[in-house]
Amino acid sequence: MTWDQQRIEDIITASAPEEITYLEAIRAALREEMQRDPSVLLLGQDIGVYGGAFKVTQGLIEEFGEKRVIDTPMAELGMIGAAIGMAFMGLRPVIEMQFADFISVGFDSIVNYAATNHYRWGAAVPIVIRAPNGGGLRGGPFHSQSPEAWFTHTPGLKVVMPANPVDAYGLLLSAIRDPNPVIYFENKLLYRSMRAPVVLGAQGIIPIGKAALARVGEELSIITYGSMVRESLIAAEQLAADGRSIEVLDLRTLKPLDKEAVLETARKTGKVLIVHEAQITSGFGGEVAALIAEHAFEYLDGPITRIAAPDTPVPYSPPLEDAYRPDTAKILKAARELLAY
Amino acid sequence: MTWDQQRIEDIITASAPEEITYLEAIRAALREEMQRDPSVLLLGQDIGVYGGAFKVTQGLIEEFGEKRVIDTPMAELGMIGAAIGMAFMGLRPVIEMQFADFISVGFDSIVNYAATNHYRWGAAVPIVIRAPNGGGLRGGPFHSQSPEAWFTHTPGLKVVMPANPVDAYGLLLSAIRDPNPVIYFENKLLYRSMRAPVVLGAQGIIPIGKAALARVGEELSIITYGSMVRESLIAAEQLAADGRSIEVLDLRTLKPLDKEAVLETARKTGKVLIVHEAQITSGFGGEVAALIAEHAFEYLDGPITRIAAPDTPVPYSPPLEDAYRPDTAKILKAARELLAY
Amino acid sequence: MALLSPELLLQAHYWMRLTRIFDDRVMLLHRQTKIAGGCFSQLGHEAISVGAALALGPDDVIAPMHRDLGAYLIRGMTPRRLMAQYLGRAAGVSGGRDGNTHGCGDLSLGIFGYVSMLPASMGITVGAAHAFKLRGEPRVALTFFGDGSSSEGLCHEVLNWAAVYEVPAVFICENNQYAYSTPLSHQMRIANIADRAAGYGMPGEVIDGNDVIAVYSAVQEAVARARNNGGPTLIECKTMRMRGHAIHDNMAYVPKELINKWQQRDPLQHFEAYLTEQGLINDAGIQAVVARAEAEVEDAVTYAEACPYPDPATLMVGVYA
Amino acid sequence: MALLSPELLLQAHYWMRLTRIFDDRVMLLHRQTKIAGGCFSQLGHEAISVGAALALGPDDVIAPMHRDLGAYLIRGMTPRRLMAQYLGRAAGVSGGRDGNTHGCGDLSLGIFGYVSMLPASMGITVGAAHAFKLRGEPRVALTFFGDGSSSEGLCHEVLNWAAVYEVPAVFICENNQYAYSTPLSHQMRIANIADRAAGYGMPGEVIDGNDVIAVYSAVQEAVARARNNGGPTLIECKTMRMRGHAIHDNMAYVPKELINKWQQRDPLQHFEAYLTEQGLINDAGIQAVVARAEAEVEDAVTYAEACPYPDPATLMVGVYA
Ligand SMILES: Cc1ncc(C[n+]2csc(CCOP(=O)(O)OP(=O)(O)O)c2C)c(N)n1
Ligand SMILES: Cc1ncc(C[n+]2csc(CCOP(=O)(O)OP(=O)(O)O)c2C)c(N)n1
Ligand SMILES: [Mg+2]
Ligand SMILES: [Mg+2]
Repeated sequence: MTWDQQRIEDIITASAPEEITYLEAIRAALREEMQRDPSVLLLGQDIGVYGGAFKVTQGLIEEFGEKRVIDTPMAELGMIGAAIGMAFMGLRPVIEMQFADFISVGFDSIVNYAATNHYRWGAAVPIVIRAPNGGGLRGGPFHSQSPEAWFTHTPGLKVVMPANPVDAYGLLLSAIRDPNPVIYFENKLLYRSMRAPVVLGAQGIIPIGKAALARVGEELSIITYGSMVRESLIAAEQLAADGRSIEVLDLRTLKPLDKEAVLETARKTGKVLIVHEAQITSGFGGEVAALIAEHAFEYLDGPITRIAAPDTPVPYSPPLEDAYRPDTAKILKAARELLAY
Repeated sequence: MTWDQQRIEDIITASAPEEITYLEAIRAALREEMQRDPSVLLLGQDIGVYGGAFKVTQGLIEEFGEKRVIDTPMAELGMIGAAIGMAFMGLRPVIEMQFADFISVGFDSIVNYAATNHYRWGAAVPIVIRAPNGGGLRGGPFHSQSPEAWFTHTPGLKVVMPANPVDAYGLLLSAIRDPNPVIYFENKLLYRSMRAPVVLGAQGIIPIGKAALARVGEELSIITYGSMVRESLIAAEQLAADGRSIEVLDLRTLKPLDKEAVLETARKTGKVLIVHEAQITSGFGGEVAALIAEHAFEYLDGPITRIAAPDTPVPYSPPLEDAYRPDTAKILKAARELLAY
Repeated sequence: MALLSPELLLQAHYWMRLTRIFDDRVMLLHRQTKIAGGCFSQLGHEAISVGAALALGPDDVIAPMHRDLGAYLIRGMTPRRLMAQYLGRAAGVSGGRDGNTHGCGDLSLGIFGYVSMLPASMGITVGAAHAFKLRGEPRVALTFFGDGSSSEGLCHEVLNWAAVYEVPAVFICENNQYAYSTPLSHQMRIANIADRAAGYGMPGEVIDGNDVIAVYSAVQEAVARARNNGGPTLIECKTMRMRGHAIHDNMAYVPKELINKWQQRDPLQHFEAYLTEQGLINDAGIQAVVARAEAEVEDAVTYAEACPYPDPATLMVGVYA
Repeated sequence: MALLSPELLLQAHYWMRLTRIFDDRVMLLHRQTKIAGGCFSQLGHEAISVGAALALGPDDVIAPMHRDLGAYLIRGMTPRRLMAQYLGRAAGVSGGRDGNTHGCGDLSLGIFGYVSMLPASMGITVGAAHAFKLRGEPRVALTFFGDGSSSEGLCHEVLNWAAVYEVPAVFICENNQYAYSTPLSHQMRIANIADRAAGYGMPGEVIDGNDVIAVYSAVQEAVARARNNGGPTLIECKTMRMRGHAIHDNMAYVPKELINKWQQRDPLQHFEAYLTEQGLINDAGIQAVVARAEAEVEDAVTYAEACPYPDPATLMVGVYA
């Protein structure tokens, strides 16, 4: 397919967007970028013939060949280092971590090389690291993590965390086109459980650094991202049935954070509930709370409240994981308390 | 020397404590623990004959021999893994990272094995990782970092960060005796630039998890830790000259955090300035701010303010590093603004 | 090659059967959605974990991985505890905190639990062996790693560390032709992972991982060397993963012929034929072993299914010692 | 062994002299407290970086490390820029953001800057080489690593990766007997790091790192092989670090005899004796080279000292591209 044909197809698709899953949206974004830009290539374990542990890259090796969909040995630190070298030579590698949990093994290449390089000697590092994160699937302590806060603390990285198929698609386009290293957290629970009509092609792009109001409300702001947006929206819906008006801000990008949007919703409602799937202590919610407590202090009508996982590894057994995991019920409870404050 | 002799010496020492540097305090704590407990041993690069990059372990190989002061190959991930295995077999390894900055290379062994193990199958991991951190020494981006926030987010770890020789000594005793993995951040700038009389021996122990009021005041609380305690105390002193009363809380332990102490000082003064050397975004200050904004909300008389490094790598050149680094002047400025609020 | 007593041979047979029957049952329970999350099959690997674990002494320690069920069993982790673990029950080894054989450690049995990050157990193992060396104890530490794990940096750091300090450790590479879907040809340009041992200055050996006698003999020799201050050994067991990487994987990527070839060399059938040939067992004897193992597994399932799940109120317990 | 033209030999001599004189001056400036932080000496390593860098073509890329000053110079990083870098000035390669040769990269010169975490540059290098391979470009990527770095997991991952994908890369191990204070005997139980190449399925070679002709020849051969789709090579240069690890280190831990032994084999004196013997240079010629190099370094210092420090207002600039 030529570039022009693709554009035409896009426009057709755009006019009547298809319902696709979150996972399909990611795959579609990879395809879109690989078709558009021959320098885009994929690296990861089992992403070729097997199509990846979650089948996100299924069909791509057939379409783009072994030189652009590269099955790697197990060597995360080396793989990310290699991706940086490829990026210096003009390629745009998109890495799949088999699970976000394994990013700890490749950690140094990310936080010390990829993140600092442009600042130090001006060479950009356009790489994307796709990290399937999150629990609720009985994956246990090492297949359920949400380690975004390690990366939001690291200058030079960008961190995105889409909450729906539209953003999954559009943010991946942006991430691949971005000249900086981007950690793209994709939520495993949403992979197949969430569908939406997605405008494909360039029109579907979502800018990095812009939050989205997922629901407009007046009395309380839920500020959240990733898998917890859906839970929060359900909670807001239920509260609406009780006649309460809840705003839900989906951060979409954690770094650079859309501070304006955060402060605006906080100032508007005066009550803030921050929700994330990761453990609470030193989680990204702390940063959001701190910003509000400093810059929207005068507007606050109640304590800034956080709902997040407790400070334990993600447990495996269903009753434990359910107790561990933030969800609509826990959000509802906290929101009601805050509304009553 | 027998145990009893040692005790007697301790008591003598305790009655007239010697002035020693922060670095000497660390060395003294290592000696104390190695004398007391034959299962304590040291692992690290160049810590033997060379005495370590900063000479913290100088003399210890002569005193305790090669079996207890082990010069390792460069292999941080393996070294920390090995330390865990030693700990399972009843030893108490104390690891020296040559610089805190290199902890990223051994990251996975810490956050995924050491931290989760007791929760998963009940085997304790009594290891200490000493991580010389901090800037101000023109060390550049890779010899100046303060990466504590990566670890405060990880359940199962303890994180301590002494601000003076007394705490450096007493917290290291506690860390070595603790049955959990403890990351012990020791500040390089304080190594030789800070002296104090230190009570040696068991009486000198400082418990993990307890903050200390470094200065009592009424109008504003500076909550800080590590190298910034000294800067904050100087600022408080200068403000006292202006007739202002500043409280300084030295957290000492970041994880588990002494929440009571944090909330108490916030409730008391109603104005909180949080100061740390690490970069601001997603730094540990966010956690402190969030706790206060949630649990001391009604007591606040002003925005919770953070003074921390900007979101860049630690730059090398003196004018850049000076601009980067939080210091007394920056603390003073923020404190005055907050006092005037 | 060490001469194995008839008792030991029959023990090995029992453990291999138990391993296989337990594993088949786990697969079934997973299909019945009684086990949540992922599950790794042991099929084809039974000779390795059984042969290796039998070669250890009671004070030795072991860090089994995800295809080493036999080692857990031999070291005294009961089918009941293990089944409760698979079913996420409070009585499981990890009390429901970790899944399948992850986190299945028990220091009183000399077993280290593993994490998913491969090959983290190699680090733990070399440290335990180092502790033995430092204290002059005649104990050995043993662990396993896959062909896939051999590409990880940690594998290198640990093998070098073991050699530098001459620690009493035995490293067993289970080369089962694949790391998940990735064939050896995408992982390395050498014929034998054991050949890397020379690059560390330690002995390396390639053996038939489907022959429990070969495994036992090689490991026993390595263990004896380690115990006598002879330092570490790397043993590569050639084998084949006979099911998908994990239960959801139909391994369409594996050529049929390869599976067929290795099916001819099934470690259990091979061993039973040998035992029969040697007159150590007959069909009835085999049936008796099968029946005994099946009964144990049945008992374990009954027990585990009756066990309560962990109490959510205990969620925060045990993060710290 | 490749035959080197007289021009090339004289070039090599010039670069080695420049490297040494520049390095001596850096040491002096540090003692004069004009350079802040740490500094690594090049003494004894000049033949390696110079020999290797000269063997590359203009489109090849290189990731020099902390003892490879000669490579930066040869690739076109001027003494002025480098000296401004050492002095932390705005005109330095990293604009004062990074210190000494850290972060001294310039893609227009085909040079990758390094980070302290060793041996991170190996990862970058194998990736660049992989890019050449994927695009079918006749280009080569080359990097250096120390004996100490050889123990890091990343070294293994990268060498294996290079072999698996048969990328056009050359890896040069500078075995200078020590990693900081740690002698080889505490780092490995083998005689030659290059022997590990066999464990990856790539050629490995041990050469005299104090002989610039040997270095050039070996690297040239490896580069030619890489360029002709022959894949990667590991070359181990035996040498000795003739000063402390960094400037503050008096290396009391190094036996005097070892230093004396290697002093006899100084790469520059050795090479000058050879050139003289071959009639390619005489004392006056050497003096002329020294004078030229000294003038360049003097000019660089004058320039750098006159350069402004970076403006603190630019602190936040460049974190993102
Ligand atoms: C560091 C790390 N990266 C990726 C994974 C995901 N993963 C789990 S098992 C596996 C393949 C392991 O292959 P091998 O080591 O050969 O063991 P096998 O399963 O074949 O026995 C992969 C890639 C992991 N567990 N750890
Ligand atoms: C991952 C990592 N760990 C530790 C260090 C600290 N360190 C800096 S140089 C060095 C020794 C390096 O030895 P080698 O690789 O032999 O290089 P040489 O300096 O001898 O040329 C060490 C331990 C580091 N830079 N990176
Ligand atoms: Mg395998
Ligand atoms: Mg060296």
